Amino acid sequence: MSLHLPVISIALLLLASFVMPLLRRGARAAALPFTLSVLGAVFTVSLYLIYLVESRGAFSYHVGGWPPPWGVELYIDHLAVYMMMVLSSICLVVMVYGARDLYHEIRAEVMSWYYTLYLLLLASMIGIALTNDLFTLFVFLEISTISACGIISIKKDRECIEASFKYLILSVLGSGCVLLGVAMIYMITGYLNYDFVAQELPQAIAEYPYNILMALSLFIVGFSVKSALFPLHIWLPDAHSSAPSPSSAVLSGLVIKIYAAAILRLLFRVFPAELFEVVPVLDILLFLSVLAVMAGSIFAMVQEDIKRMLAYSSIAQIGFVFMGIGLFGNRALLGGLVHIFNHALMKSMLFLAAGLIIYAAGIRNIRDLRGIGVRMPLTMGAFAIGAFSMVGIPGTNGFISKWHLALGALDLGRPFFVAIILLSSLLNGIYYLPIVINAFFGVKIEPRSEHRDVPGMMLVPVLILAAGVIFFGFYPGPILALLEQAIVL
Amino acid sequence: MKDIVIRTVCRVIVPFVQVYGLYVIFHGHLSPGGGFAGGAILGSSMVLFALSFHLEAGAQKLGHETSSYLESGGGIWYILIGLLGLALGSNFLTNRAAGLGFGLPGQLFSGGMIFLLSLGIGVKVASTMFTLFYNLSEEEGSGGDHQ
Amino acid sequence: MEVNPYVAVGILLLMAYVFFYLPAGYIRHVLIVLLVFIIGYALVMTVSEMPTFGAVDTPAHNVVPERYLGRAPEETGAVNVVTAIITDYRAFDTLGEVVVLFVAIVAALSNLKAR
Amino acid sequence: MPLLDFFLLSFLIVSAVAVARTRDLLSAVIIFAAYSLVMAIIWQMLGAPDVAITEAALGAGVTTFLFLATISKTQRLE
Repeated sequence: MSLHLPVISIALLLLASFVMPLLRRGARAAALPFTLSVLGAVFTVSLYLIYLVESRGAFSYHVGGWPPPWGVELYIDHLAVYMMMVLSSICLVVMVYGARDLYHEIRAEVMSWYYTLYLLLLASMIGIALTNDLFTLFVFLEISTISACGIISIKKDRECIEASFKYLILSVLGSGCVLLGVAMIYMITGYLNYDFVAQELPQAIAEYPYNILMALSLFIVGFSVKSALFPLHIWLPDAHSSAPSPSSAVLSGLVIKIYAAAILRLLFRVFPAELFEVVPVLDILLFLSVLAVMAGSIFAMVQEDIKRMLAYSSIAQIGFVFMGIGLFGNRALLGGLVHIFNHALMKSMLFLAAGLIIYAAGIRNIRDLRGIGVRMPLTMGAFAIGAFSMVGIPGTNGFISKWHLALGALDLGRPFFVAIILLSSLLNGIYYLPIVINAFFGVKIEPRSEHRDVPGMMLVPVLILAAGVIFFGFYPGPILALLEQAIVL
Repeated sequence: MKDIVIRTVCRVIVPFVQVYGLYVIFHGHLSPGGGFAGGAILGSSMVLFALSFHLEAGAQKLGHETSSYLESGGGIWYILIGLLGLALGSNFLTNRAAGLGFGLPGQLFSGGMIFLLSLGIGVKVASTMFTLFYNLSEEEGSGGDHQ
Repeated sequence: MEVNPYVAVGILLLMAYVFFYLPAGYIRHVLIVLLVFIIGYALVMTVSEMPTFGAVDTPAHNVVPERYLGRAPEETGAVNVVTAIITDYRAFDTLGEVVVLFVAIVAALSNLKAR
Repeated sequence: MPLLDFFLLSFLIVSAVAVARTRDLLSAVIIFAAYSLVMAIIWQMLGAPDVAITEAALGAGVTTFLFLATISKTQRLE
C-alpha cells in the first residue's frame, strides 16, 4: 500500500481541487479547513516517503500497471521526495498565512477558486518532481503554468492582469519550446521514458546531431523562461510583485525552482555525458547564472517597492541554483540543491513578512519602512533573519548553501565563482541590511491612522519559517544527508 | 440573430449534432473518436443552440449550477475510476489487470474502464466548452444578439 | 557541431535584448529579421536531418508501437488503438489533460468573476 | 497525391501569414477557422482520424466561438 502513496497524494490533491467548486453556501466555510487538511496530509505523506526511500531505496511506480516503455512511470528517488517535501511544507505554511491575508486582497466569492488553483499548482509541481516520462512532464508543466497565472490574476487589480498576461504569454511560449523538444526527442529515439531515452541517445548522437542539439536548446530556453534565468526573467518582477502575498511567496519560493529541478533531471538522467563534451551546455548555464546573480542583485538595489525588490532578488537567487547545476561537481550540486530548500524558506518568509507589513501598515515603499521595527518587532525581526540569511551570515541557512557552492567551486578549481558568490553576498548586504537597520534604528515617522493589528494566525507562519531559517542554519545535517544520496546519479 | 431561417435550421440540426457527439463518445473504443472529440462536438452543439436562440434559452437547458456540477463531476469520476483499480489490489488507473475488463473486443460494452473514462471526459469537455462560452459572452444584457 | 559557449550566450543575450528592451524602429526590425533567419536556419537544418515520414526504419518504429498495434485489443479490450493508448496505456496523461481543461476554466472564471 | 498536398500546405502557410498580418480581428478569426479546417483534412490524410475529428470540432468550432465571444466584449480592430 505504501508504494501507492505518491500517486495517491497527487490524486488526493486533484480530487480535492475538483470538489472545491462544489462547496457552496453553507459548505463554503469548510473550504479552508478542507484545503489545510489536504495540504497537511500531503505533507505527512511526503515525510513518510522520505523515510520509505531512505530505508528501501528509490522505487518506481507504474501507473495502470503497464511497464515503462508502454505506460507512464513515476520514479520516486531521493531528489523527488526532497522536492516533494519542500513543496508541500512551504505550501502548507503559506496557506496558513493566506487564510487571513487573502480576504483583504481578493473577493470572498472567488476564495474557493483560489484554493482550487492553489491545490492544482501543488499537485502539478509534485507531478513534475515525480514523473519519469517526458510527456507527463509536459502535461504537468501546462497545469502549473496556467494555475500559476491564475493565482496572480485573481486579484482585482489592473496591474495584476497585465503582469499575469505577460507571464502567461512568455510561459506558454516556454511550454511550446518544451513540447517541440519532447517531439524531437521522441522522433529520434522512439521513447518517452527517461531511462529508455537515455539508453537510446548515445547511438542517436552520430545520426541526428542537430536534432539533439535543437532539442537540448529548446529545453534550456523553455525551462529558463519558466524559471526566470537571467535574460529571460523579464516577466518575473511584475508578476511576483503585483500578486497577492501568499501567491508571491509560493511563486518565488517554489514555482521557479521546480523547473530548475526538472531541467536538472533532464540534463543528468536523460542527456548522455558525452554530449556535454561536445556541446558546452553546462558552461552556458554557468555564464547565465553568473549574469543572473550579478544583474538580479544590481537591479534589486535600485527598487523602491519592497515586493519588487524581493522579486529581483529571486532572480539572483535562482542564479545560485543554476550555478550549482552548471558547475557539475558533487559538492556544488549539493549546494545548488540545498539552496532550493533554503531559498524557498527564506524568500517565502520575506514575502510573507512584506505582506504583513502591507496588511498592517499599508506601506510598500522601502523608504517608508523607517522605524517600523518598533511598531512591528516580531515581523521585522523575522524580516531581519531572512535578510541575514540572504546575505549569508553564518548561523542562517543561506550560509550553508553558499558555503557548499563555494567549496564545490574550489574543488573544481574555479575560484572565480567563489569571488562571484562573495560579491553577490556583498551586494545583497547593500540592499537588505539598510532596510533592517533603518527599521529598527531609523528616525521614527508618524504611524498612519490605518495601522491594523497583526493577527496571530498570520504572524505564526512567518515565525515558523524564521525558526526554520535558523534551525537549518545550525542543523543542516538531515537535509544534506538526504541530498548526498540524491546526487549520486 | 432573430432570424427565423437560422432558428429553424438550428432547431433541426442541433439534435443530430448531439446524437453524433454521443455516438463519437460511446464508440470511442471502436471507431475513431473518443471523449475529447465527442465532448467538443456535444459542447459546440449547445453553444450553437445558445447562439441561435438566446443566451437565456441555453442557460435554461443547462444551468450554471448543473454545468459546474458536471464539470467537477467529470474529473471526480475519472479519479474515482482510477482509485477503483487501486481498491481492487492493482495500480492506479489499472484496467484489465485489475479485473475491470468485460465484454468481447468490438462490442459496445467492452474495454472496461475505457468506456467509462470516455464518458467522463466527454461530459467534462462538453460542460467546459459551454461554461467558458457562456461566461465569456454573458453580461451587458446583449444576449445572443452581438455580432 | 562544435558550439562555442560565448557565442551561444551572446546570441541569447542579443535575442533577449532585441525582443524585450529595444525600442521599436528600423534597427529592431533588421535585428529581428536577422534573428529569425538564424533560428529558421537552425530549424531547417534540424528538419532536413529528421527520419523520413512513414519510413520503416525510423527510430520510432520500435517495441512500443509493436505492442500497441499488435496486442491492444486483447490487453485493453478496445479495438481503436488510439483510444486504447490515451485512456488505458497512458491514462495518467489523459487525467492531466482533463485537469488542464479544469484549470483553464477555473483560471478564466476566477478572472471574470474577480473584477 | 502530391499535388493536393502541395495545395493544402501552401494554403496553410498563406492563411497563417494572413492571420498574423490582418488588422481586423474578426477576419483573423475566420481565417483561423479556415486554417483549422484545412489542418483537419491534412490530419486525415496523414492517417490520424481521431485528431482530425478533434481538430474539426475544436479548431473550427469551439475556438471560433470563444474568440468571437471575446471580440464582442473588446474591440474588433487591433
